[in-house]
Amino acid sequence: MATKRHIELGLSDQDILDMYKTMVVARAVDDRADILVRSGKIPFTVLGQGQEGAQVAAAQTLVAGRDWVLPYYRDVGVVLAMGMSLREVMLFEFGKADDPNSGGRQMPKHWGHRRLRIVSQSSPVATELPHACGLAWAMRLKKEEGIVWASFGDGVVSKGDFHEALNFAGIHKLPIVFFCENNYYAISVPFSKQSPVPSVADRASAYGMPGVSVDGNDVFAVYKASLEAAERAKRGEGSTLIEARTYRFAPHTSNDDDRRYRSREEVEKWKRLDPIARLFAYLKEHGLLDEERAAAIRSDAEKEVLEAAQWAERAPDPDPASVGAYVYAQEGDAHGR
Amino acid sequence: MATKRHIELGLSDQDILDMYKTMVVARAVDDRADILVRSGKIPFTVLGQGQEGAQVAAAQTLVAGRDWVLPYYRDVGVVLAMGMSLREVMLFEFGKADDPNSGGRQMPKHWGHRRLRIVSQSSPVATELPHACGLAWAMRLKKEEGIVWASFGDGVVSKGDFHEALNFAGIHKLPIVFFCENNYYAISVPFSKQSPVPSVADRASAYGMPGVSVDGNDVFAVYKASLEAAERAKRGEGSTLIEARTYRFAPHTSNDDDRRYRSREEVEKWKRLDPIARLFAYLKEHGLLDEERAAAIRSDAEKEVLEAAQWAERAPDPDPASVGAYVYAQEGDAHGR
Amino acid sequence: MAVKNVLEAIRATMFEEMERDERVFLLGQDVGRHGGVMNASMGLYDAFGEERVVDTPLAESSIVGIAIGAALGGLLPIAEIQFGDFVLSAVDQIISEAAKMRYRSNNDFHCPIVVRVPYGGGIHGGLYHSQNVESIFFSTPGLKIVAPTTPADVKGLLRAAIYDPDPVIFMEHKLAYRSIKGEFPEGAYDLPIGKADVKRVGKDLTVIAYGMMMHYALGAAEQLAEEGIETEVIDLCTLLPLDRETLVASAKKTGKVMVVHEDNLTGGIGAEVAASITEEAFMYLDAPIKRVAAPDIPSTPYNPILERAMIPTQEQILIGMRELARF
Amino acid sequence: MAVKNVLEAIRATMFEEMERDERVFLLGQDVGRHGGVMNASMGLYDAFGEERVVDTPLAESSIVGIAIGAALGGLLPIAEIQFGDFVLSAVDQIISEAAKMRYRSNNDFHCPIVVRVPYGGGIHGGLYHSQNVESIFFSTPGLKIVAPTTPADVKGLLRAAIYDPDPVIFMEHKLAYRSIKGEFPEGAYDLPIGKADVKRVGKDLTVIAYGMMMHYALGAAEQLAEEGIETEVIDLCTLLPLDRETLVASAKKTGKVMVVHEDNLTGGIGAEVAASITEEAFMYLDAPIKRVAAPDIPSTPYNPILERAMIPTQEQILIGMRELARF
Ligand SMILES: Cc1ncc(C[n+]2csc(CCOP(=O)(O)OP(=O)(O)O)c2C)c(N)n1
Ligand SMILES: Cc1ncc(C[n+]2csc(CCOP(=O)(O)OP(=O)(O)O)c2C)c(N)n1
Ligand SMILES: [Mg+2]
Ligand SMILES: [Mg+2]
Repeated sequence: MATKRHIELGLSDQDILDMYKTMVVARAVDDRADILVRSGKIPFTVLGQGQEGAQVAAAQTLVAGRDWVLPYYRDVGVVLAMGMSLREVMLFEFGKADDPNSGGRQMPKHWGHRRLRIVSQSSPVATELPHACGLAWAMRLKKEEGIVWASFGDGVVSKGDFHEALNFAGIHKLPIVFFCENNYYAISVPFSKQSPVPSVADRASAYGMPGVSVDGNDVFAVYKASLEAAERAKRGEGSTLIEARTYRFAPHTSNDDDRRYRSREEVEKWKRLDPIARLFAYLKEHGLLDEERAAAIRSDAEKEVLEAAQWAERAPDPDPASVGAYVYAQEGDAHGR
Repeated sequence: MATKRHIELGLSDQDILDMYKTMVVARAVDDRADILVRSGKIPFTVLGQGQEGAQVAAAQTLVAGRDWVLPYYRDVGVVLAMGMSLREVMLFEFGKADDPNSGGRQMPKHWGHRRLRIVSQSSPVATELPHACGLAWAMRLKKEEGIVWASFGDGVVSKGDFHEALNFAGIHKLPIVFFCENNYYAISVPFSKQSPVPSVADRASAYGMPGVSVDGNDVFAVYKASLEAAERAKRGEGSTLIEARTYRFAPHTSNDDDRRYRSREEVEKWKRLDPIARLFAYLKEHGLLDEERAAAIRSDAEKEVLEAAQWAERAPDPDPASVGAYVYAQEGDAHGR
Repeated sequence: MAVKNVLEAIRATMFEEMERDERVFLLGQDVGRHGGVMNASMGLYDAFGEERVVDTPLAESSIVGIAIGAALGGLLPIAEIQFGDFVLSAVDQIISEAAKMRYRSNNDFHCPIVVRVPYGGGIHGGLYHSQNVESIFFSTPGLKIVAPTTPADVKGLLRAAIYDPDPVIFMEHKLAYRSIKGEFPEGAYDLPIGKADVKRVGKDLTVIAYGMMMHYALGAAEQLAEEGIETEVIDLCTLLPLDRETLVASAKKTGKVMVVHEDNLTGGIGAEVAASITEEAFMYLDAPIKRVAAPDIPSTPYNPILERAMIPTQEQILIGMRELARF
Repeated sequence: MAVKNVLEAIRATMFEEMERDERVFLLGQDVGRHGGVMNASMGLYDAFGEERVVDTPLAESSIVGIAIGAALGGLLPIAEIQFGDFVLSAVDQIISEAAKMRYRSNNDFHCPIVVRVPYGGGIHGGLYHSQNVESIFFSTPGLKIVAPTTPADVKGLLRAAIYDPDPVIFMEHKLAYRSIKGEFPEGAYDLPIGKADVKRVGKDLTVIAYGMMMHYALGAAEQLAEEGIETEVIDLCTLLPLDRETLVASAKKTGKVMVVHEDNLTGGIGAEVAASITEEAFMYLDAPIKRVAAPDIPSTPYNPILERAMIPTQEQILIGMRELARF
């Protein structure tokens, strides 16, 4: 029987089981969101099924409330791991008043949660990467511990802001982990029309930082690379660019039809590499989980997610009169936190 | 006596002597422009002394009217080599009505000359690099021969547009030579605060193109690299990023005081590497030039430049009523050339 | 004449012109095999191939910059911005480069590009898929901005934009894509850029609008007609250069003017419309020019209740018209 | 009180606040050892070191983006854009990110940055070192734009901008740097963002301006006083949010209003000023609101003759005032 990779990496049995659970819950969230759209209960969502392994493994190296986290719109696994509750996630799906991310103002999954140090994200991509540099600069001047972690897709690598941010991070050896979830498509544009080089990690040398490309559906490979990057950052040795090679099982968003640009064979091929199934096989091999308990984990997850969705559905909508609130600070707003 | 590098490179004695002359004339232009500012005859100029070797050697690989050329504000050597006359250059210095670059509308040395296929340049840097890609695309669709050549400084490498352009050029293997004149400063910002990597050529691998770093004050090294890049482009193998390591002897512009950020020792050190002096030494070694004829070349150049400056000074200013002309096309303007 | 919706009109017009003139080509994100996230380019990739229907990387500044370069090289590029909100990273290329190319080169170079900008709210797009970005470009001479919202106007002005020797921002209201249908003229149908269109003739008041608001204004005008008030509705069609002549003439005729836009009030195009008309027709005005616009909020929120609270409605326009008529 | 010019006032104010509050820091091109191409940060690098006076790479989008991130992290960044013309590549960060941070996060995050933007012509800067970029940002709620042009106003508003919890575009007219001198108040001197300042009281007409044009207007007002006409001159000081109250009050008092800016006419801030006043004071106006502005040309040319032909002069302002007074 193979050596226990999680133990080698310093993860306890409980850790790896918790990671598995989080992946399953993340999957359940997106499966539910998909149903909510199809049943007309919400107008829109973004789905990240297939990328949970990369997300949860990377987040496992972060400390909520200490590290600044800039997740992107597929990162349900990340925000759950950082401590966002299912009710909070579902309030966002329904765009309700108490959604802590945006109070129903943003499209679902444009995360933001100050207490968890999850930085508010917009839709235009790459703009957040210079923010990561600025957050790292603030930590440096304020002599705060911790790192900045920012995730993004393979398309984002083409944007000017990606370049300007990694350039600055490289010059000043900022404590940042740049985490690219390469699912090989930017909507319909294949990686071959997005990138002149075969791997996002090939970009790192231009910024004087290490570039690491890992199997994004292998939680251990992702965790190992993320841990090394985080430690490098904490040692003051600067940023790392990680490419997690993965795939989205679903269309780009609930508005997209991926049959226009992806063969079913390709999708099926990747589904056979489902990170959840792979982790289950490992856990089973090492006697940490069996079909029965896995089924229970799955059904518990579905139950919790459904409960959260039903609760969120009943939650109050924003008051139309609030549409004009928070354009500028009002008396008594906290400042310069 | 050493082998004749110019012959090895396919340059005739006449070619290399002409290149030398062009470098000397370019130097004389900037020396004169400097005097014109100091004597209050013009309000402003940009100086490129020290970079003529890189400029003239690179331009020697281009064909005026066939290749699209996007030179930057220090490239007097380039535009002279491409066929801009001294009078045209001086009309620009004086901002006169007949300046073919801009009719006195742009600051000096923001080149543009359709007949010579020198593309109009703005002040914001890097914006021209996506234009280079578009020009190459047009050549491809129109099945035109030739290449696109774009030059820029080391600071420009930090801009988002640099990244977006080289990324696109790399994906589509466009026939472009990206020529960086690295003089190690962006105004006062030293290369170490501009770039996380020691050479601009280190950026090329991120774009799947060759990166070549050469001694920019060695005309043969620059010519060789430029020729190889141009031929690669013509063979359809795509773009090349060339770094010509050089130095500007003068302050950033006539408004700048470089003593604030550069030691005199450093400037003196580079002046000993003056590309004109080095080429003279070579030509003398091979019996192609002696002090006397070099002095004559220099004084002829100064005479021609002075004549052109005096002529341009007397040339008419733009009619103030013309300030509103050419915001939009007027009847009869050529279109879609 | 065939009936098409606005989206079909855009697609058909691009198709016709790409067939007619091989200098015309399209570039943008997902415009190729996918046919565009708005489906505006469906079928073009198969018809014209990947060199004339170019799937670009995710990089708007270069999308516009490449279009500019291609235009300098003799092509007639159409750059598609996937959502107008994302044109903001291309502002430098549009304002510094495209808008100034002719002027800075003293007419030696010019920049015949079209930048297609899907804009506007009401589609559950939230803050970043709803913005009205026109006012950001409106103060830039050298640019032209058109915003047609009927299939016929789309054809006439998109053709004009493609062959216009200067850069044109072509604004497409996302809500109009499918909701607005009409006759699609065959063949060579051109409309002049820079002319407003009187969509409805009236003597009692003038309403000036563009985009979806123009359609709401037409609807409100019909309602008001039942009350015996005849409204003249002017569709700006071109925002820049602004057709002051048509606007002033109507203002002098009716003496009561309202301008409506979905963009927020402050700094919107309504300000220039109001200021220009007042300058030239002050003595003819019975009332101050009324502006109906979105409140000064950064963009349109996602939640449908908030979205509705943000975007001007036909009802609001009608109320405003009634007030003005009674002034 | 010491007398300083505008540039010295900016430098002294940044110095004072960086000494007072270590959250304040400066970033931009050449702001460090060089002291800035405008010399605005001379001495700061030696006083505060390279971590608080940061020489950035040549990349404006990241300069503003880094400032935004640092603000989210608890600092109070001042981002210097070397020339206002180059802020265009940072428009996305300013409009998509800074302006919307508070709104999109439902008040959970906010973005206290200052973006210093040297702007304006008359310095032989040509097309790309002369632009008036304010109108590009003026239509964006969530932003504040201030444009003080006296040393005292600079101190009061720069301090206010630094500690303002929302993003502030701080416009600095390059021609004012050395040409405008005045008293520099000691110590804690604050001015409220959002208030216009009546720089000269008059009863016959109102002139509203900002930047160098405000100084020309003051000069013209003195000339006109010799003809017995008393002009009220209002310095906007803050462009956004616009202080409509002060403007309307003055308009109601004098009944004749002129607005002046160096920016080109169409889509300039004068349009909103004119539209807003007319809406609220229509019945008090004896004449249409007059706008004096640059012609609609992409930017200011380099040749001094063309440059002079482009930029409004005190003479033009005076002539306009006279016409208006006689109306
Ligand atoms: C600047 C910008 N342009 C366009 C878009 C529209 N858009 C949303 S997601 C997306 C594709 C992103 O692809 P990638 O970065 O690979 O992430 P993925 O969605 O594949 O996870 C695009 C083009 C955007 N959000 N921002
Ligand atoms: C986008 C932009 N930002 C700032 C400037 C102001 N500026 C003009 S030249 C220059 C430095 C350029 O340095 P480099 O690219 O190394 O070229 P060099 O002048 O050294 O030849 C700067 C910052 C500019 N022209 N464009
Ligand atoms: Mg992707
Ligand atoms: Mg340099």
